[in-house]
Amino acid sequence: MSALSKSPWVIHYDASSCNGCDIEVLACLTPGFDVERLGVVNTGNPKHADIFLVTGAVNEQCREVIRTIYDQMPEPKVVVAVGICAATGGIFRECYNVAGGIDSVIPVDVYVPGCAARPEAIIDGVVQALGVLEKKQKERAWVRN
Amino acid sequence: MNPWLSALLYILAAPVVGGLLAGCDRRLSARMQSRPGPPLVQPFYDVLKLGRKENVVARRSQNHYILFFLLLVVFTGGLFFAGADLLLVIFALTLAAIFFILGAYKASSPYSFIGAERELIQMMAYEPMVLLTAVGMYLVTRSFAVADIAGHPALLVTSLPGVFLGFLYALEIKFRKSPFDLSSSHHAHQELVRGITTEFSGPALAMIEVAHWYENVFLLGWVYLFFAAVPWLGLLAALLAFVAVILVDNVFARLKWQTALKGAWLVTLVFGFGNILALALFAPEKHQARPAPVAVAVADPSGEKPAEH
Amino acid sequence: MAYLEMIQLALRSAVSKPVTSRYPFGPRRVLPRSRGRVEFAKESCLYCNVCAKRCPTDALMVNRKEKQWIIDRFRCITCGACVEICPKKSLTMAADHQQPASQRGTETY
Amino acid sequence: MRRPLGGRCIESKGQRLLNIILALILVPLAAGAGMLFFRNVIGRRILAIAALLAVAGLCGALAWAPAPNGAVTLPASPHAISLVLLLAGSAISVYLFIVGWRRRDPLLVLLVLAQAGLTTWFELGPGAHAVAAQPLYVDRLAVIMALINGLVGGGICLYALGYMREYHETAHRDVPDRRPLFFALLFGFLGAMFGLVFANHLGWLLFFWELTTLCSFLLIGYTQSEEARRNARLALVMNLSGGLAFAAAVAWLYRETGVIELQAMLAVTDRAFVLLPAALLCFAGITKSAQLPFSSWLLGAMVAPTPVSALLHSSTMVKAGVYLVLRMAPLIAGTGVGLMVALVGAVTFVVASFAAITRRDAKRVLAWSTVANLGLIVLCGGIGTAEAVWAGVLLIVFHAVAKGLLFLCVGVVEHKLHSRDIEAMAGLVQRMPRVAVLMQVGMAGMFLAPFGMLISKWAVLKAVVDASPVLSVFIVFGSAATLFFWVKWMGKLVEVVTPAEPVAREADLGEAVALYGLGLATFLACLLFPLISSRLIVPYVAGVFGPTGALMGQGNVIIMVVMMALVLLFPVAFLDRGRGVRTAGAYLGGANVAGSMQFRGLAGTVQDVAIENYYLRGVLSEDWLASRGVMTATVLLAVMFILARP
Amino acid sequence: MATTVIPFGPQHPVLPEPVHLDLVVEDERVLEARPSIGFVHRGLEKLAETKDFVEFTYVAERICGICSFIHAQTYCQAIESLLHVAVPPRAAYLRTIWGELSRIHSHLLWLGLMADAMGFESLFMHSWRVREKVLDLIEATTGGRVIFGSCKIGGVRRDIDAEAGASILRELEGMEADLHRITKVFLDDSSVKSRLCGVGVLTTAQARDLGCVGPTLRASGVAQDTRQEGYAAFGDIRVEPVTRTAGDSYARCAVRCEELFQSVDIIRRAFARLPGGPVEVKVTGNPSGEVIARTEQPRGEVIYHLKATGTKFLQRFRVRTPTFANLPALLSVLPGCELADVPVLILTIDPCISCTER
Repeated sequence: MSALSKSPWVIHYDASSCNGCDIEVLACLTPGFDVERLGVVNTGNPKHADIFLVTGAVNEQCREVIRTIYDQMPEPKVVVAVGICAATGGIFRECYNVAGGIDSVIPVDVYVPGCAARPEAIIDGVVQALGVLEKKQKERAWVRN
Repeated sequence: MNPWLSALLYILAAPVVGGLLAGCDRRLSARMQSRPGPPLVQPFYDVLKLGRKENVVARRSQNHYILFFLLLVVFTGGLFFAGADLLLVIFALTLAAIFFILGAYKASSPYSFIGAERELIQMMAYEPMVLLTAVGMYLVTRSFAVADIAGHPALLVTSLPGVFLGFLYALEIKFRKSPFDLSSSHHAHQELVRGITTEFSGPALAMIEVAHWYENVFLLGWVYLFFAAVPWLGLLAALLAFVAVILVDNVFARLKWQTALKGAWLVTLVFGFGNILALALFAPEKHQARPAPVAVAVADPSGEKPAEH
Repeated sequence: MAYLEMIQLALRSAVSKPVTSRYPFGPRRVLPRSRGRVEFAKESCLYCNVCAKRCPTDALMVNRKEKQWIIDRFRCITCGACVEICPKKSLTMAADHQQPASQRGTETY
Repeated sequence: MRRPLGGRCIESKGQRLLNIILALILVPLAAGAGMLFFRNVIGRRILAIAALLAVAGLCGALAWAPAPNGAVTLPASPHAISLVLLLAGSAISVYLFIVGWRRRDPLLVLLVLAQAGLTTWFELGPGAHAVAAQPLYVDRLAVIMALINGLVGGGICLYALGYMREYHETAHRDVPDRRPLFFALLFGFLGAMFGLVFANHLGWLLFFWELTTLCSFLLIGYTQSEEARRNARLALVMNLSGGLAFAAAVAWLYRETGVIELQAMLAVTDRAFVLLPAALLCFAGITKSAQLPFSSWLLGAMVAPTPVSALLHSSTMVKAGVYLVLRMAPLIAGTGVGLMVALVGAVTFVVASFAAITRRDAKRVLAWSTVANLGLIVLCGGIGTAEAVWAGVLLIVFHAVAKGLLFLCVGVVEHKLHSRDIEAMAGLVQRMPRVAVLMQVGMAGMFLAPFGMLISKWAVLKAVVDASPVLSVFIVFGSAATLFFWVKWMGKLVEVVTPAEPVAREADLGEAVALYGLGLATFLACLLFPLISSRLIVPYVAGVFGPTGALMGQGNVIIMVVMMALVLLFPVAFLDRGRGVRTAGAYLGGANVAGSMQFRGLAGTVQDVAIENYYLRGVLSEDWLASRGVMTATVLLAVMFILARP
Repeated sequence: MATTVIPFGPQHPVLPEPVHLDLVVEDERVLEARPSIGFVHRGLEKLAETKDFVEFTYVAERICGICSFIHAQTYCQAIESLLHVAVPPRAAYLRTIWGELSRIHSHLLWLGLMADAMGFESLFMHSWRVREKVLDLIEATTGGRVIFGSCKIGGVRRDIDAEAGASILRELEGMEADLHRITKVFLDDSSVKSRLCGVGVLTTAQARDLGCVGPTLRASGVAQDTRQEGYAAFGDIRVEPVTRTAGDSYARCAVRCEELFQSVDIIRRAFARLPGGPVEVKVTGNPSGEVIARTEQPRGEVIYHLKATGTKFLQRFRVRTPTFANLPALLSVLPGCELADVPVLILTIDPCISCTER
């Protein structure tokens, strides 16, 4: 375990979620669950973030936004798709303006199920993301050498 | 203590102390919000992590400014702990802050820009009080040298209570704490995103963080100066000031820049200037050390070397 | 003083125990009615397909021939419609949540 | 030290000094007169460069002249020269009278008549037999002023050669080309300034004083536009009222004490006799150095071509004002008059610093900043302790260099970007990299540690706290404001929101020499600060106040040098050209249009990010500040005269 | 003339949901705010045409995750009136109770976000700490924290037994003390007041003309609350609208603070009069005809318009959400405010973009 996995800073973006997962992501930060115990800080700024928490399915308008945020995050970075909409489009899958899950735009590392995803599930997702983060950092170091 | 030695000690120990203070801050804040908060050493994790991250910038040269910000903050603190002139310490700190601000300007993003402007407003808000603090200390000790001030036999705070209060106010601004976290906030939800630090990532952000640690230790050192005559009291006061800053951080909404600016000036005028006025009025013998200007007749119009005539 | 209330609140919180749940370092607090995940009991299932028909997100698939009950956990909204409709009570709603995964796919029972 | 040859040695030294001084006064005046006869550019150029080289050489000679201190004996009879000057002065009065008459300007006419009447009465009456044994006098303050005038002023004249050419040939075709007159006035100004600093005979000093007033009037009105004429008239009226006070001071002083020499005035032991003339001279100094309530003339003077502004602000005109106030320092120190003068300076410093925040016109910001810094110098003069005077002289030196540089930079930028709006200077590091760097050097020189002005500010603060700590509150607030407007300007230069092509040719040779020269001087002034202080300023202060202790500790000087070294390392950081970083667009809420500073806004349209500095509207307003400042300063001046009553 | 133009959103930490504003500011004064929307539009109204009207209850519930229950309730009410079904009284009461619980959770959520918009992090934390208690009550009775999944056409899917009811009342007792403490900070703290008082004033006339609804309208002095229409159990439990007259952000905050206690009171009264009997009726057939259903969401009045032709698919499904009604008010108060007020003002109308864009 390096410092990397002890200080996961997250950024949250609502692709086109119903708010359910968003407020649960926020709830994770609050006294009930306090993910800051794990070192999580909600930065709200892609340039500081390590973990990209995306909720909701991708619609046509937010496609580019997600891409931009992802590009602006410094390596190593992990994408966590929170909720079933972010995974597959969920209940909105058949809507005309929904393009599908987040993985149709950027690579997703962890999928968190649930509608809405429970805070505990989101915490599990973040913990799982830490492992991915470590792995990516090692790969990065290896590529550099 | 040997000035070089204490400066060196500061340079080595300040990051550790500052980091731990930052950790205490986060833990204590969390407890005030009835949650456990991160581990005490969390700030070190953060900085170590940032150091290993990719360096994403908006403009290539923006990070140079940050490097100099860090260097100058370290230099400032070193000067302070070496016992140098307090005014020069303030000027050096100002120079450091200006590098930080210029870095944010350089990044040319609207959010870092507004952060930079607000940082400037904050500087304008606290600078008078900080300078007046130095002036007040000079009036009592007749020296701007930190070494002399620290060696002053009496408790400074007894003659400078107003200045001390004003300085605490400035401290709140310098620590970038609510209600004055205008330019960049520790808290996530801010209209400026991360304000002045928005465009700095990875190692540059780590440098900013470490610079803040250095700065905080230096500022608490200044609080100590007010009580330097009784060292344990000084340490206690510094600690209490730190706790007070955190408490205030947690019980105030962020002010608007107009309110912050006017408030800071009002405090400076009432507490800082009031104290200095009182000192000047009621203890005139203390600072009339210098005799009235030398009698005019002494001035010899024929020059400095009358012997040669 | 108008600031006292908040100072009180902050200080009182600082000296009392945090309300935070221990999760993930401790067990999760579970409420009995929580809709966490759908569980399937193979023994009693008739493979009648009613659940799949009822599912609003088409997360369920029943293969009568192969005697397979397939669920896509990343489509399931845990509404419990399938649990309510199941004639043999083969489906139950467990309170614990479904774990995240790095791959999405279906689970076949 | 009584060597047999000592006397002769001093004699020859004195002779050489005299020659240098006379040459310094006469060469620019002659060159100025010559300019009127050169119609073609090349000739003018050759004459100007020759004159400037001569002035520079003379300045060097003056700087290296041993012991430049003491009175200088004139070859000709001072009487004859006095008569010549009197006639010339009368000619000025007649000219101004005609101007006033033709413009139907009663106030102007009245001022001219009052002064002429006063002078005539004095010259025919009590002053008819005034004899000055030492009409010229050199001490280190005079040397410093002369060096500033010669080097900074000379640099500006050099710059003006190229600048005015572009001014008339491309930038301002509508303005009638009267360059011969322009350069004549420019050089005349230099000469007048030299005369002013070396004059000991107050009548002579007054003549040169009025000569600078005349030159500035003509230069400000150079473009002959309605605005220029109006502002020139304003400058004239204000400076004439100062001149009137000056003349009154001379008359009063002579009538009461029989003294007509500056040095003798300083030596008068009974202050009661000299306090009123000193107050009058301070008043004159305050008008000339554009302190409140007279700041408006200097702000109005911005209509003139930039070299004029630079000259007025950095080395001549306004510096004459503070020079006189500093000269008066020993007389007014510790008196109510001194306190009032100090307060006028302090109030001006604060008001001008805050007013500068509200403006976006680069020249106006510079003008306010000049007013503010002169306020600090006046404050020093008013306090009048050895320490304060030391700080004041330091301020004069550093301000002259840095402000000269800044004006010249703004001038160049104005020609290339056709705007002197600070907002238009965004991304200047990309468009005019050299000028941008020089401009930043100038700004750093104005307010940043470890550059000169900050050394001075340190000194001022210490001096003020030692003398009257209550006044320090003005300095701390003013400094904070100074910080704000300089940094936001500096920030504007470095930010690059919309990348732009560099300008083809930033400056022509003359301009470049002046720019680089002043840029170098800004650094040198800081690096050589210990030398300047110990060789020139400290001896002067010691000469006036008697020996003083160390004014700045050795330790602090070392700290400054280390800090300077750190700052000088900064450009080195740029050598790595930002390796090891990845550029990604700025944070625009995720709405970026790939790879640019544009974003997708209203209804999907592509929009540009724009950034404009803060001007603290709603908290500060220039008009409010200025009007309150004028009121306060007027009251303070009134109190000053009441206190000066014998 | 250069002024500062800032893109505010779609990703922005003070915006839990993506909207975008081009903010034209001078110093920090906002001269112009140009919105752009559509980041959460999914196309739910169209989906109704291809999705079984019974299953669509789940979709209606997910129009918005915050006011999910009342969306489901409104949808069910609309379908029930098309089918001429009367829900059993116990179901009507249970709907009322859950509706008010969801109002408490929504208002607490809003208070927290509001505190955060003012840079008052610890108040945010404390608001959400209390909110967790409400969520626990909700989860204990419905099984979900934010998506209740308890409303169905013809009644509700779950009952609250007497024991659970008693524990809810007990919990509410303790929570009320907490609510008092927190709302007191919102209403009395000087630093909060300095951020809210006089910011974003909407006069009564403006609020009416712009068609505001909910707390936004009531804070401008209009006593209008859809619960007065008497849907669900509100025929028995009368509701007096909470109003304020100042029309500024502080008034909107005060209205919501008081509504918290009003909701607690409604829940108590509902439990006191909770009738027995079944919680659902059997529903058969397909809806036909056209109907309008209105309820009071935490954010204000929501209007459902349904058209059906007797098939299992609706022909037309249309929602007028409260946020949609309140957006014009937001856009009218933004120009002239300070940049620091922008998050506060955005939040004072309690926007739910997900509802609005569907």
